[in-house]
Amino acid sequence: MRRVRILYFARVREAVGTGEELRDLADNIATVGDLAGHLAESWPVFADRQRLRVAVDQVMATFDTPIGDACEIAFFPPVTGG
Amino acid sequence: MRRVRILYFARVREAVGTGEELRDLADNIATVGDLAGHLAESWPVFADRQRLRVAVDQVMATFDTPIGDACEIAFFPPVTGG
Amino acid sequence: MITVRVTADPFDAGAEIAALSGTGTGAVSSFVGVVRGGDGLSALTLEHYPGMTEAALQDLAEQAAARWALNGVVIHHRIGRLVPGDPVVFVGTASAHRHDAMEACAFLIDRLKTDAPFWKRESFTDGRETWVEPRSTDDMAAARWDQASAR
Amino acid sequence: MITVRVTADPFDAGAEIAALSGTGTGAVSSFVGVVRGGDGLSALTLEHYPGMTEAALQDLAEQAAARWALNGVVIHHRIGRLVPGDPVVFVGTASAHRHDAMEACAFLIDRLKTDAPFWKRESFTDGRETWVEPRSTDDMAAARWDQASAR
Repeated sequence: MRRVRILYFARVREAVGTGEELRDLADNIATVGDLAGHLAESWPVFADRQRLRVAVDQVMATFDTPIGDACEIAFFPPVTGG
Repeated sequence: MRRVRILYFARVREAVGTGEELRDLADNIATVGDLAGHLAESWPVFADRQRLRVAVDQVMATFDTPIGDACEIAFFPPVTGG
Repeated sequence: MITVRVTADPFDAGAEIAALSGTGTGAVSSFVGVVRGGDGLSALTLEHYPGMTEAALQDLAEQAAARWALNGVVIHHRIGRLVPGDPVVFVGTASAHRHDAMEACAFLIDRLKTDAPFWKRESFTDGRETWVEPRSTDDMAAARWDQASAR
Repeated sequence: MITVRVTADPFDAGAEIAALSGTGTGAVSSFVGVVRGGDGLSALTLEHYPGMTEAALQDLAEQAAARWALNGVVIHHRIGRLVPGDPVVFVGTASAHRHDAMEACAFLIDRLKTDAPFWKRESFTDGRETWVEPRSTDDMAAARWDQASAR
């Protein structure tokens, strides 16, 4: 079990109902994709990976990125700044 | 004979020693090139056409441009603004 | 000189350009994005990812500085609630060569739109609120800088 | 909205950008040329062709407005004596689309360097005075806008 901070932004934040939480990850959650799959059991927004982006410790990542010792994982829609 | 105003700018102005003059053009001066040829008899700066630009009535022209009824002809080096 | 700022406050484009002009440079290129009105839009609210945003913009500025001969880069992105006509983002670049300044500026705004964690929510006069959807043209604009031939 | 000015006075880039931002536009692109120092340069003196200069700049602005979807164009070129660090020229464009604004701005500064009757004389600290020679790279930069493929 590892404890990580999970952040949600924009449409994803609204779907989850909170902007951040601390979670203990089960040992079978090795990648960002594993975590998204776990969260998709509660919220369908995590199942639509075409419209979901991820960052690990504040760096853009993919669903294949291992979580390893990361302490902050963020899920959000494609960005629309500028 | 037609009377035209001739303007000189930058290096050409310095070579001629004046910025503008009125001149009566002989009837055998039909184009800007004819006028440049005539002026080259007095000042070599008009012989180096690679480094000479012309405008007729404030519009960029070529040495083939007919003078016609133009009232203002300008000679100057390639431009260097911006 | 790289300056990156993410604030709710407006920026002073004239002061930014003056600062970039003072870097002993010959050319300053800048871009300002403005909230466009119409279709009943009353406000735009910009959410971002504090910490990551600044790091992503700094990274983009460093990529630009590595790719073009630049004397300075300024990126100032606003967050919070803005109304039509408000400036959203300032990107400025300084270089001895105007094409370096202009290309780097275009690179920065194109990449910022796909690589920096900002999200826009639109509020309309009829009470509707919607998240702005990303545009595929923005992805294409950002991707053109991946190709070596784009230079 | 096309504004063309040729004056000895400095311009206010911030005010120009604010005016362009007020045209209901989404994107404002601008370019400022600055007198570069070094090599003992003490001053730059800009001579121009009164009357033709304004007409040539107006013509360039109209060409840009015909080619790109623009809400506004501002060109302000200074004349007279300037020193290193002084801004020489401001080119600003406003459009709903950022690439239109940026391309039109690049077009205007490239073409201005070959099509508008300005001449620069350099004064050096050792008393030398020379006319700036045109650069072939400027001709090439201006010519790239002739090709339909440049768009």
